[in-house]
Amino acid sequence: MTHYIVRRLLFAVPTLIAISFILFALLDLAPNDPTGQLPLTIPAEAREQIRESLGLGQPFHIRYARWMEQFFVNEPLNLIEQAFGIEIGDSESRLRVRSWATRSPVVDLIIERLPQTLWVVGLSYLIGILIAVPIGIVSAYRQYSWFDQLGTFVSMIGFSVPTFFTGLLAIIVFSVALQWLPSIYDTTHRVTDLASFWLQIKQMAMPVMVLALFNAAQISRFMRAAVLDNLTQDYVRTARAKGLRERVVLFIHVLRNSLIPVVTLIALGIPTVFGGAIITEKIFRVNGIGELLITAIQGADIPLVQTLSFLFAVLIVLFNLIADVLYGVLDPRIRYG
Amino acid sequence: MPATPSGSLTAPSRATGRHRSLWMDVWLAFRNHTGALAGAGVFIAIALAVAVGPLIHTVDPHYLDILAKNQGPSLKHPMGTDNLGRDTLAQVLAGGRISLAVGFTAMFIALVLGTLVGVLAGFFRGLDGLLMRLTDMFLALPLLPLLLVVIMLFRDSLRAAFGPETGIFLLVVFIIGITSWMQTARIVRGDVLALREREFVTAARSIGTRRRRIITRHILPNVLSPIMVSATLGIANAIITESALSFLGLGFPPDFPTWGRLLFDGANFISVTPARVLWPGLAISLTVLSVNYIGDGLRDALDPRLRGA
Amino acid sequence: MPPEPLVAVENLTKHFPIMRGVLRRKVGSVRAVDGLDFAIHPRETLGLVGESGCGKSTVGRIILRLYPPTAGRVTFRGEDITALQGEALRRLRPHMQMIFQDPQDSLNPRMTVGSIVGEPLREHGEAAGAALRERVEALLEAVGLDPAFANRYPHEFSGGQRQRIGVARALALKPEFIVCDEPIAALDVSIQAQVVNLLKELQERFGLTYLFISHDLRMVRHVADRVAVMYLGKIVELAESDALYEEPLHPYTRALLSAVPTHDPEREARRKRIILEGDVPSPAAPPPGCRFSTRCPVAEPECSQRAPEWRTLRRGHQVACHLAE
Amino acid sequence: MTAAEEDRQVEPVAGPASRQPVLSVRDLRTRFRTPDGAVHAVNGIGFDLHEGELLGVVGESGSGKSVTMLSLLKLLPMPPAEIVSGQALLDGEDLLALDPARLRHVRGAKVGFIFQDPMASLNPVLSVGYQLTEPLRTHLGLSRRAARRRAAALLEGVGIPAADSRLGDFPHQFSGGMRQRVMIAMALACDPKVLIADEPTTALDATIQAQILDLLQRLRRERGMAIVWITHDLGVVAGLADRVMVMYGGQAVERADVRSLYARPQHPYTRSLLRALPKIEGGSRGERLASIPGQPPTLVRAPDACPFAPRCAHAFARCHAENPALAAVTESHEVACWYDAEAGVPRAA
Amino acid sequence: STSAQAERGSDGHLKILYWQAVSTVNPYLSGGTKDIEAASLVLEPLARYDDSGTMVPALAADIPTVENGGVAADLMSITWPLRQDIVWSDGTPFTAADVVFSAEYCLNEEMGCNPLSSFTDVTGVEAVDDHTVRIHFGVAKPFPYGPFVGSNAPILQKAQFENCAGARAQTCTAQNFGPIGTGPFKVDEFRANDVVIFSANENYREPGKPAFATVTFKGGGDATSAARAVLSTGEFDYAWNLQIEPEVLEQMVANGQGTLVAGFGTMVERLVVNQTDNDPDLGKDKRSLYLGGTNPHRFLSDPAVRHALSLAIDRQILVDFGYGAAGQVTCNVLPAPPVYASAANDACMTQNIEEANRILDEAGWLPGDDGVREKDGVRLSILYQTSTNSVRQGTQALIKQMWGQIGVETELRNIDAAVFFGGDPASSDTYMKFYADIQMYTNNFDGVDPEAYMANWMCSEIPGPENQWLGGNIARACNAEYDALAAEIAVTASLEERAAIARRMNDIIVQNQYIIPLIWRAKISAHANTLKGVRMNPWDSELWNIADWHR
Ligand SMILES: Nc1ncnc2c1ncn2[C@@H]1O[C@H](COP(=O)(O)OP(=O)(O)OP(=O)(O)O)[C@@H](O)[C@H]1O
Ligand SMILES: Nc1ncnc2c1ncn2[C@@H]1O[C@H](COP(=O)(O)OP(=O)(O)OP(=O)(O)O)[C@@H](O)[C@H]1O
Ligand SMILES: [Mg+2]
Ligand SMILES: [Mg+2]
Repeated sequence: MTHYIVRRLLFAVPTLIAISFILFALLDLAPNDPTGQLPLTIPAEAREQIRESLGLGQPFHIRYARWMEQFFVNEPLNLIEQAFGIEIGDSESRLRVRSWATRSPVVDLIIERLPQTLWVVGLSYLIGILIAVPIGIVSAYRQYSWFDQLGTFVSMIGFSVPTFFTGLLAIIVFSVALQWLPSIYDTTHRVTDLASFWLQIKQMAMPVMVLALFNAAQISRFMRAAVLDNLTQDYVRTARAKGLRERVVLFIHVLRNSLIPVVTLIALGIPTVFGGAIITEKIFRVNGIGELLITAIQGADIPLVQTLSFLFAVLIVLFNLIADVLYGVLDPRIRYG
Repeated sequence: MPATPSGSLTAPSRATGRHRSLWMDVWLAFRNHTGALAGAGVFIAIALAVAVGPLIHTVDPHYLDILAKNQGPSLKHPMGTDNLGRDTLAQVLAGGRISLAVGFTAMFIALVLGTLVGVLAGFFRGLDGLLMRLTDMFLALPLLPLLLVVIMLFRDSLRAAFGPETGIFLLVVFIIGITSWMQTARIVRGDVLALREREFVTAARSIGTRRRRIITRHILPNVLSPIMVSATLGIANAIITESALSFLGLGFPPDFPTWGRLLFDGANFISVTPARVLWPGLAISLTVLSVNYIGDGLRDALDPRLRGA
Repeated sequence: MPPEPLVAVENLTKHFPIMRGVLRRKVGSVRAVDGLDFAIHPRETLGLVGESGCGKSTVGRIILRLYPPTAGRVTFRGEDITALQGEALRRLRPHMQMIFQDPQDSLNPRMTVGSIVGEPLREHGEAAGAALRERVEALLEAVGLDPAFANRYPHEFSGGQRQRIGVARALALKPEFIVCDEPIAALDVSIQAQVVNLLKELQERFGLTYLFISHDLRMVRHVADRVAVMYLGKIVELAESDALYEEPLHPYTRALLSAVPTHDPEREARRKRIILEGDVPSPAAPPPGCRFSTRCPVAEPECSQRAPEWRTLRRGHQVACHLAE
Repeated sequence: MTAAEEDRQVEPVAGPASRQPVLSVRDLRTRFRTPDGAVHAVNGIGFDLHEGELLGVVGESGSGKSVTMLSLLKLLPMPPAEIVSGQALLDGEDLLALDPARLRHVRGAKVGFIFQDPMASLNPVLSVGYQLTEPLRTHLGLSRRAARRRAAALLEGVGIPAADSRLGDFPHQFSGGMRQRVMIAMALACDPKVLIADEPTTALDATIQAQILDLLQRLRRERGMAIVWITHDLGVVAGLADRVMVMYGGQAVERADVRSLYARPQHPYTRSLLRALPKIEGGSRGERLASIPGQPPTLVRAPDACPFAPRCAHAFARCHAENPALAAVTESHEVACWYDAEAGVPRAA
Repeated sequence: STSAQAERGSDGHLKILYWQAVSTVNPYLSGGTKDIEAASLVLEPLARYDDSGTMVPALAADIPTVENGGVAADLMSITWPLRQDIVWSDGTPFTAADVVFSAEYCLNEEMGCNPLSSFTDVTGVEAVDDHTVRIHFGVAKPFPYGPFVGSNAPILQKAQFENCAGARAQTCTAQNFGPIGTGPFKVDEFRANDVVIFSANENYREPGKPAFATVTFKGGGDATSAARAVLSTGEFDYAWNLQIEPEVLEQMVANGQGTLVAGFGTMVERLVVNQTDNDPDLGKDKRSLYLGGTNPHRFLSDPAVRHALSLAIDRQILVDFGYGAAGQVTCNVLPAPPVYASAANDACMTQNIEEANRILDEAGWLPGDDGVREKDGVRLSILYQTSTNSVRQGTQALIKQMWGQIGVETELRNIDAAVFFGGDPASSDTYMKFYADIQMYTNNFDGVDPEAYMANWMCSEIPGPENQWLGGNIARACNAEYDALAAEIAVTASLEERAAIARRMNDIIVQNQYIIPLIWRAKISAHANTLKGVRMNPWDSELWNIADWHR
């Protein structure tokens, strides 16, 4: 197992380097210029100077190397310093990856955006799972029952209607017509007491609902398939032949096995939680990571796009690994294999 | 009891009567799947409407009748008009052509790529590691920034070469296709890995069948069922992705109707002219839904275990 | 027996690598087949028996060059075929064929019976068009199937009929030598006899040579002229069929034979059975010395230290056991 | 490195009529609803099982052996399976009429089951110890600790060395033979009155099969359990069973004392089956084996004729029109056939 | 609380919604209206424009004029007296040194100052004393109110920004995100591209103001949902720049939660007509470049065509479709203030297809087989581009159909605003490169004096490689008479005379149809009915009087 993890980690390194290179190169190719966003009044020499100060104008490989250094050395050091309040080396002159649009260090922007993304997108993922798993189980256990048919239908609807539409519908119903829920997410809201907690719940309700519906739709289909797969296995018959209660058969024997593929699927989906849900964030102005990315893309804020994209890639690779490890942990055949 | 080899010449009872081919079996099983059948019916209806509809409802989807803007459903405009007086039905029909074309073409690209990579990786041990790392890498690549860059890089050259509409069509289709082949590749590879250990493949080798033929004759037909299922999912996925692209302003030009674009443009008018969002929304959902049901049915029908005894 | 064997193997060895560790390095090997020597004479049936996983199929597949051997030599009609590759190997294919264990799995479910049986002919350019159809029909007839079945798919047939299709395919190129890899194991008792009869009939008709792999000792005795017994990658005993069954020399052969039930309750009640202790060791880590020494009821200290040599005792009865007399 | 060579003696078994049977099955009929129509998998099977008796059930693949036994404990997937009729009395209780809760107390506690495929029948993600203790804790209400102790003893009893330390292992860490032993230990956990073994050795090697046969024989002697042994190998039951039931096409075609069956097989199917086997003693080489022409039935047709008729050399008009019932030939031998094989003429009506 | 004695912050919380999020609070680093207006809550200029376009003192004690001696007679300098009662929100006094610093900060070539144009011709800024500042110009400036007037060039605190001069300006994140100011509010928290939280400045000079204790300045989303948040759901008090189809707005207003406010400044949506040849075959060195009149446009150089194009447009339809009350038909590029608005061009307000067709017929442009007019093998086929925006695309589609009626074929094209208005010299899609035949956008100017704005259309301002395409004469029209007028206005001091010259300049442009004005657009915003004191200001930040807002 450890061998396996080490091996996977070792393989992850070249993959990530390749990805970082592709991302860097592709975005570098894009016809963009940080000074493009500057006022037209700035003379050419000043533009050149700004380009220099942002580290452009160097040959490609130098810029790439510098970006790698910033990403892998400088920023982690800064994070460590912030976390422990210590100073490592000369933190003042350490080059940081800076956003072109706001001129702020990219990492600061990301950290600022993380809480709401994790709250809304993460919670919706969690709720999606909590809805999906029981629905999947019941659907499979009572295959072709009306519950199963309905569940199938609803989850397919959830899957097929774009979130920009469900989101708008939710706003029209719950904000405009009923006036129950706010349509705009307040990222600065702090939960201090029961009332503010209630407000937080209310403002998260719609984006979470819209996203959870989408997530639940997908996961419940997988859950159903996995349970169906296992219900027909011989060991289920063995368990029944031992005189176990149906509940025990289902929850201990079937569920354990069915969760193996689903848990890994869920783990693989977690990077998308960090990536935010661009459309939903945009509609409800959650202004999380997804919104940050799309604004950066539209504003051609290349360093921000590069960093975010690469961060996602790291997360995807990491959670791929975690999914595989989880698979091993849950499945003794692999754990001891 | 004298038993000659021909003693068992009686036909097996299953095979008595009418001859059934493989596809016949698939069709029979498919026919018994109510959901799939309904899905196929709806899908064919949509496809027909989109293909033939504009010949019957001959209003130009681009024609602006500013005096007739924001109208509700009427005989002249069965689905009403938008805020520029364009006929919604004509736009939904025209948009359907694009959306379905995007769905099918993107699915086709993804399928060809995925199958190719999957089969090569599964069949040739030497290529496996390399191709699977490539697949992993594509899975780890964040799509959105990539998409944007590709659009920025190639929009103009494609536009110059194929005109604004075909150019962006090729681009969108290509992007969706190239970013959604990985799942297919993984599934196909897994199946091929298992298939190449099956005895009928060993049998083919022992006969002296060439590798190319082993792949085309023995491997490919047997990975058909996951491929078919990927295909149906791929269509649905491409249609949804295209609408998301429209939402983010990365898709087709605004005067170029697609279902996703119509839904997006109509969203602001939801309380003025609800028909504007109702119909494209319904069209997307129904298509995706029907294609999903078809996929479910195909999977059941193509899997001999599920096909029943 | 004619002196010139049709197939001969010398020191035939196949080790499957076990890959582990950080860089998928080879850390060991499954010693599936470990240094076999035997020959098969024309028109003879050599039975190969042994427990599951002892390497029987692997032997068959190496002889047909479906696997390259790790070491050793395979000769066919006096020609060394161990290193043949590509087109040369393809040209050899028509002369040696295989019948597979699982009649279901060895037929491509998406091809018609006609194209399955006709595939070898087409691949080797032996026939096409109407001639091909004729040949296929003749083959189906030869194995006792209605030629009209050519348009049907394998799943429309019963196990026995499917196995006949497999036989027809193996016969298509008129081979001299056929490896029958457990051809009846997956069949019902009531069907097994049909297939065995067919194989024997074809052998007589076409002068075929068989390597008959099976774990059904009773059937092997019925079919084979000579029998080889394998245990964990090695042949432990090889003899004329009657000699082996009547006077087994190796303790493993004896245990194996004693485990075969007779279908006579009277005799069963009186029969002495040798019940072995323990499980078959893993071929990745075979015990030192004699491989059977861990389960052998008569083992002596020497057995676990020194591998017994391959000895010929009376009447060509060969055995690998220190204690055999 | 010990060798267990023993003289096999069949225990003297009291005559069937002398005692109440432990399990008595009457007219069991099970059907499967499929898109192609109903599959009549079991058509009126009945048998008695006495204490300490081993009943061998023989028949080819698809003849309904497993379905019969699974029906008794309703272990079939329902739907598509459906038990149309029948009675299965165990301790005076009709198993087929029990409500699910009561039935659970029978499963595992009074009737143990061993399945054919030892790998698929054990849950791959639960430890062997856990799976073994489950029935103990469910039926006997043992504490976790006590159940573990008992489980270790059970494993020891089926010949797994160092049982205590292996309770935490998972099924895949055991060899095929050991897994089957675990299955046996599990079935025996609550000391059931009846043990149903569904082809427990088919997946195993010859020498391992011998070990398992030996083990079960011993356990039966020690515990006086009644055993139903399903197999398709006539040889296996010959040395094992007290009585044998031969099944064909979802029906019992012959039911007899083991010696009587092998000495004087009555049904044409049994006879050809015995003849189709080559003799281990040799001498058959060069001859063709007697084979049974044709194919086993698919059971989609309603059981209104003798299922073996299409393949039977002696079949005559009545065989195709009427389904024969089991009828006694001697006191301990019943056959369902319109043809008297010994006399070579149709039976008198 | 309407009384002036009301306590500061007594009206609680104010929620403002800008659908473009604020990316920095330092207006010197951003040209975006959203950033400048957010900063205007904190930073103040010396003087600003009120809602009638009148200049009013802010940090200055008085507006200097030639009459009161504040502006030197030779027009070469201006002397601002500063208010003495001002303190920064951190309690330190505001002095002339801060003003001098702010000028130097912007004039530093390395920093990339955004409102640099406000400082045109400034040669030096000196602190006469602690509360007097004098700005020197290199030329005579009849209108010397460029620097520090209006919200785009406010005063920064020297103490805070001292270390952020020059190239370091870019990386002073803490300062740029939280400048200390003299305005009614101060920054509490800033989240780039998301939200700014302000709270009342305790040191604000006017007692009892502002009425609100805190302000949330939220960003993101789109105009429609911003309007919905104020007009339909009442979640927000103020929403900015609601360029939405009028029927959608109307419906929302009908909810009765809020009110629309519109202010007409100088914004004009116009078509710019390319006067140079944009044939792609010409290559980089010739395409859409003004080469001394040697490569005129294939057909747009014909005045008849330009005139016909203008006549064929029914501007009222465009207004009704996309603007409603927030737009008016106009035929001038300089529609306001009223003295500058020419009345000579009103004929274009009504569509006249017949006349347009007649003009084209006369000029020899005759319909071909496919109905498209052509002459000497040149077809009237137009590539018409604009930025991506649903109202603009609707306008494009309508105009395309109108031009279709006079036999002109149109291909539409839209480009993402970031690219279209971006200054990337490498991109071929910017409005400055103008590789299309006609393009559409809005332009306006800050303040009320049009001199600098009108100077955009001089021959020397034609974009090209020499000036990195930075010139303002996008149409590439060179007119000697116009250049002369531009030179004249630069030295004319009298307001009436200046107005007459400006009207003349406007007429030259629109009568030649170098630019075809379409719509005079208002700034349009919405506020909740409970919010009082909002006075829409098209000449300056619309939050200019936020200190007076109350419930
Ligand atoms: N392709 C392979 N890669 C690795 N190991 C293999 C491979 N094929 C066979 N083996 C191993 O080699 C050994 C011998 O296998 P083989 O299939 O020859 O046995 P067998 O005697 O035919 O068994 P059975 O009776 O089950 O068919 C087994 O331990 C098997 O696991
Ligand atoms: N789930 C099912 N649906 C339909 N038919 C079934 C199902 N399960 C079993 N059958 C049918 O019931 C019949 C009896 O099956 P059963 O499993 O009892 O045979 P068996 O005698 O145990 O055979 P084997 O020796 O192969 O185990 C077969 O014809 C089979 O096709
Ligand atoms: Mg084998
Ligand atoms: Mg069975």
